[in-house]
Amino acid sequence: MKTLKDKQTSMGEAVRKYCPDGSTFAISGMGAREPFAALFEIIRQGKKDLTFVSNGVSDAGCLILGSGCVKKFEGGYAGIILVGSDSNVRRAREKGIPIKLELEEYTNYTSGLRFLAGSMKLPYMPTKSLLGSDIIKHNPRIKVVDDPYGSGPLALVPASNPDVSFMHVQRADVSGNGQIFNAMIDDNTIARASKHVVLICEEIVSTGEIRKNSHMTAIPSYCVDAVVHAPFAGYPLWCAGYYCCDMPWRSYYARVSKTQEGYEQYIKEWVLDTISWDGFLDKVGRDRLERLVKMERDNYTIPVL
Amino acid sequence: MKTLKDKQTSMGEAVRKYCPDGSTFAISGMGAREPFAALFEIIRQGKKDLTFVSNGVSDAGCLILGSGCVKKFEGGYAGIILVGSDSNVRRAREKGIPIKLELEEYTNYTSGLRFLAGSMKLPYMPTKSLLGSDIIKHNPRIKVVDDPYGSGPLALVPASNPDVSFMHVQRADVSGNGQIFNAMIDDNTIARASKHVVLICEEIVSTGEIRKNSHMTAIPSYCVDAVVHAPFAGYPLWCAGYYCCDMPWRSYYARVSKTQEGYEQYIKEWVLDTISWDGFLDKVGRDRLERLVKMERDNYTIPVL
Amino acid sequence: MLELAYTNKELMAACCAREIKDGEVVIVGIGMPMMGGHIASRTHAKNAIFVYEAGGVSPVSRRIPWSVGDTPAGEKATAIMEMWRMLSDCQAGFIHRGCLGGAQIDKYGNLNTTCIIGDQSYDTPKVKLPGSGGGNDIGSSCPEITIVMSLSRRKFVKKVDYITTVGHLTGPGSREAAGLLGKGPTSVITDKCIFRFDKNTKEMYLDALFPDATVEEVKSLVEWDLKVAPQVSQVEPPTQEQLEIIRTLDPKGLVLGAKIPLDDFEEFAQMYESSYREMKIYIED
Amino acid sequence: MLELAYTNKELMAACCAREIKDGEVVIVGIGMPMMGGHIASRTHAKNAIFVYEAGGVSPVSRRIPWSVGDTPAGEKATAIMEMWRMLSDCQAGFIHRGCLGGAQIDKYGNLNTTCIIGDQSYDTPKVKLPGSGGGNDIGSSCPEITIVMSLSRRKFVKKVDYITTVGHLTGPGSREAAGLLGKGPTSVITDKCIFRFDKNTKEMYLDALFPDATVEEVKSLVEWDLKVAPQVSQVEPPTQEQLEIIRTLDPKGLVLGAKIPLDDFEEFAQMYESSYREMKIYIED
Repeated sequence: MKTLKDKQTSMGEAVRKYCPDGSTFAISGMGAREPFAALFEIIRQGKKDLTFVSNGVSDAGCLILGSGCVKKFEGGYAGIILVGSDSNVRRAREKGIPIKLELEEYTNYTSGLRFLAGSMKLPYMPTKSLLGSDIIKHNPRIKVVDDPYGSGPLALVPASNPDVSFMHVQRADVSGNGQIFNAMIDDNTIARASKHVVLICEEIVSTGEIRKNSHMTAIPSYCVDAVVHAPFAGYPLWCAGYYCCDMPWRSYYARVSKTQEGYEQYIKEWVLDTISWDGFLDKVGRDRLERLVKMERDNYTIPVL
Repeated sequence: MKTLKDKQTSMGEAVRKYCPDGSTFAISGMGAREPFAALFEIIRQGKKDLTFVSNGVSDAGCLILGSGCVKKFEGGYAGIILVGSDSNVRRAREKGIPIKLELEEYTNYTSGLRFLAGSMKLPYMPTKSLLGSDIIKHNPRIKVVDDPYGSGPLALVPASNPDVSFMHVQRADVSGNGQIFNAMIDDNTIARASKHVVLICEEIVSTGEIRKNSHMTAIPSYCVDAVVHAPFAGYPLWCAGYYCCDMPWRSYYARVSKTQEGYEQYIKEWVLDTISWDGFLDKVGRDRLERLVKMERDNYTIPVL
Repeated sequence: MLELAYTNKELMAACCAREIKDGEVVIVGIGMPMMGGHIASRTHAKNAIFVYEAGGVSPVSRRIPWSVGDTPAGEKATAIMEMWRMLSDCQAGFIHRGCLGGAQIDKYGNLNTTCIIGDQSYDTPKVKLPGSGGGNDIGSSCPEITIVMSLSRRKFVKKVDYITTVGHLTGPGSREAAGLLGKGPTSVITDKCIFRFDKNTKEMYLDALFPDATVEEVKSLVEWDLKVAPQVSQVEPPTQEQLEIIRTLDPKGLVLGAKIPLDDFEEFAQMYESSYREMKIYIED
Repeated sequence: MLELAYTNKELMAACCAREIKDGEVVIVGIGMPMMGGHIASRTHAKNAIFVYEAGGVSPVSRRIPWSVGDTPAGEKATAIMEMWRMLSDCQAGFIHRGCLGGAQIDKYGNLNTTCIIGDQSYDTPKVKLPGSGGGNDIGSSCPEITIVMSLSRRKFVKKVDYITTVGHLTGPGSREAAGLLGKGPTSVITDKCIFRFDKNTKEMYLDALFPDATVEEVKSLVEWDLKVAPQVSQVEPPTQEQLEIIRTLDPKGLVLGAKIPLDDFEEFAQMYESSYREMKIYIED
């Protein structure tokens, strides 16, 4: 049962407990609220043979896809949005460096439908997307069937129920009621589809604070196993209301990761040697982070009624 | 296209335009936000051969089911919650008074799934509910099939796409962005499943006011055809943040409607002779309504963040 | 026999509360189950989460809900969602326990809330009932199901006229064969006794008696040949605390099913307003 | 030839904007389509509704979104929903127009954003591309599809290596036979010209030229034998207003695809902060 009052733990402990080698995992966000803090920890703990299921992923997703921790990606999109195409995934796919990445491709929508089916404990979800495309030809798990109600062909996509998902939200209480501001992506649904949920929040608030606007709770505590308070967990991407993305950092990472050596050097310098997420943030520089906070708070308006 | 700026109209006009004889319609709410104002107008206009699709309905739903306007009910529940079982539906079903009511029975969940399928333009939704029950035996539109992914039997429920739905919300702008406080029922989904949506609101607010909390918008304007500003449209049931339910009125109605004569007298006195919704409210008494407003506002806390 | 300082309806609500374990997520319907939930949440199950099918999770209100979709069923909730999503959360197994009622029940706990057919037909029934509501859905998928209904020979029948909510269907293995995810009902709380289901035969048996009830009386109120536990225990009376909660929340007994006419608006308004005042003691945060 | 006071990328954005009609609901992706939407929403299509697949409807921000899921793509939106819901709204037909890009396109408007296979294989491609994203979904279901991509012989090919997003597939009737709900692409905006699709043959043809482009040049940049309209019209240059909007929103040309290194944090912060100030003029409410 997932209703125990205080579920707070450390990221190290959460990753150790809920993401053993061979796990299937998912993450929150897309271009925002991607949980770098969790993925850094996965790399630090040297996880192996993971399967990563997603809809679309940007920087954080691409970072982990090139790490060698992940053997297979099931999803709709992986690229460093706006900054440039991702070199990690290209290397892993085109050259098998550092390991050959298996792919099971869907689209952003049909990836969401897989989580929707999973969240409802259904085996599949039907759709009118995908039909006629080569996505179906290269993915034997998508079935095209005749609609028994007579609407013609339907594509069926299989449910996804990840072993664990790392969900990054703005606010949560200690029992794991998580509130998301701004774009939801598929996060209400992914959390429900996952066997275990590690909820990562920028801020811990009281349950009374959560109750002030029940409609903002994307993830109810009964889905959540662990709560990790990790400010800036989505840096260098956005976290609405908390910080702006750091474009120069994204540019820097995109440039150095163009080669495997550059990527490995980045991982050594910024992930392994910093020891912890806080160590990484210290090294990035607290002034820089505070500037991003100001840039976001000067602009984003916290939702009110 | 449904994006024109100002979609305000009167209830009379909306019902005339979007609910001709023979239409299939749905409503918002369940024990709260049931749009009496729209159903009174349907009765006043003497509509015929309507099909009513719903999940579960309480007082307002039962009122229209006994009116003779509706020939068929597709749904999961119809009863005057807490006050007593509904006599209208009993008469229509047991004795064919005033007309024989056809039934196509589902459950609250699987009715919601029908709207979910409709909202996605899919022909059906699968479920693990219903299996083994007599609901399936008496409803030939529910198909039991073998899951092609191997999970065993699945019940499929057919999509519902009502011709029109009457959706009662707390606040809306003139283009039809509707915000709901408190229980959502299936209203985000029903609006999307409907070919036309008549949005009925307690209060018209500016679009700027809507933007202050985007997360509260259950029904986006691109689903909406007409906006009707009708305060107390859900009386005598609840409308969270606006008024408390009027239990003595519900009791009174439940008692008089025990006989067909009593029901008809109620319709004559309170629906037909009052001419308009405002006429009905005047006759109920504005002091009484204001007391219900106070009872609600003293207790319900408007959601904030 | 001692004079009872409580009604059997009140004991029934207390029994319903006792079925609920601390930490569980429980979906409660209107009336008796809702009262059971409110008692439990204020006594031994403060960490239980109560959800309503219309979409409210763990609401805190100065008023007891009268329906699953009204304001108090969502007020100050920790989360609000659509009904299909809540019942999907049920299908997915997040909701540990459901509390259901019914008009007819058989020895396997199959429930009828659709129609009493009698010697007529489904199309022209003797009595049309409100229908499944969320009953079938909750009964199909929740791991634990508590059934709550008053005991009478008219209700506890050999064969229900219509299976709205599947119990143990036709006995061992039949639910699984039908493809259902939940395990079926675990107990039946009545105003005379508590029934449970045999692990092997899946058949309902008498497990515990209310202080004023006897085995013979219960057997006479059940249409089939009722099985009885080797040791029938006696149900503990409600505690003072449980009674206080019931009477504060529902001074007129409306929620527990007393059909008191409530026609006077002023009386209603004052009753509700005074319940707000008394309820204040239970509000957290 | 007159010296152009604008770049072809800017004209491309203006053309993209012109495709959008007032009152439409338009789903826009990153980069050029997003800029087209921003221009349209501030000029001739003030009543159009712009939505982003990550869930924001009609946001109003002092910053242009850089991705579909970032803060500006949801800020002060009229509604926020999950991505599957937004793309369901697309499948259901509520979104009239989608704007898509691609790495390869054929004469039927089929798009490849998955991989360049070359003489290798899907499993070991020459170039791995990011994948469908929402492209396949939008292309499958939206009634009107505008494709936006720069013109080159490498991109406008006889046969795409992989059909990620179905255009007119293999010609008349083939989309319908596949079971798709939308009607397929209607136009292709490039940095040299505009293509449209023949109603009968569903084949792409040259419809209008940019001021500095010729029919021969365009034909040389297309791998197949390109059809040309009987009367090829000339594309109007961007208006002063359109240019002002583009340059205010995207002073460094990042959104239009200029790959300017943006490595200096202070420069970035100041650029963004100054764009907030200038953007203020566009904020309503």
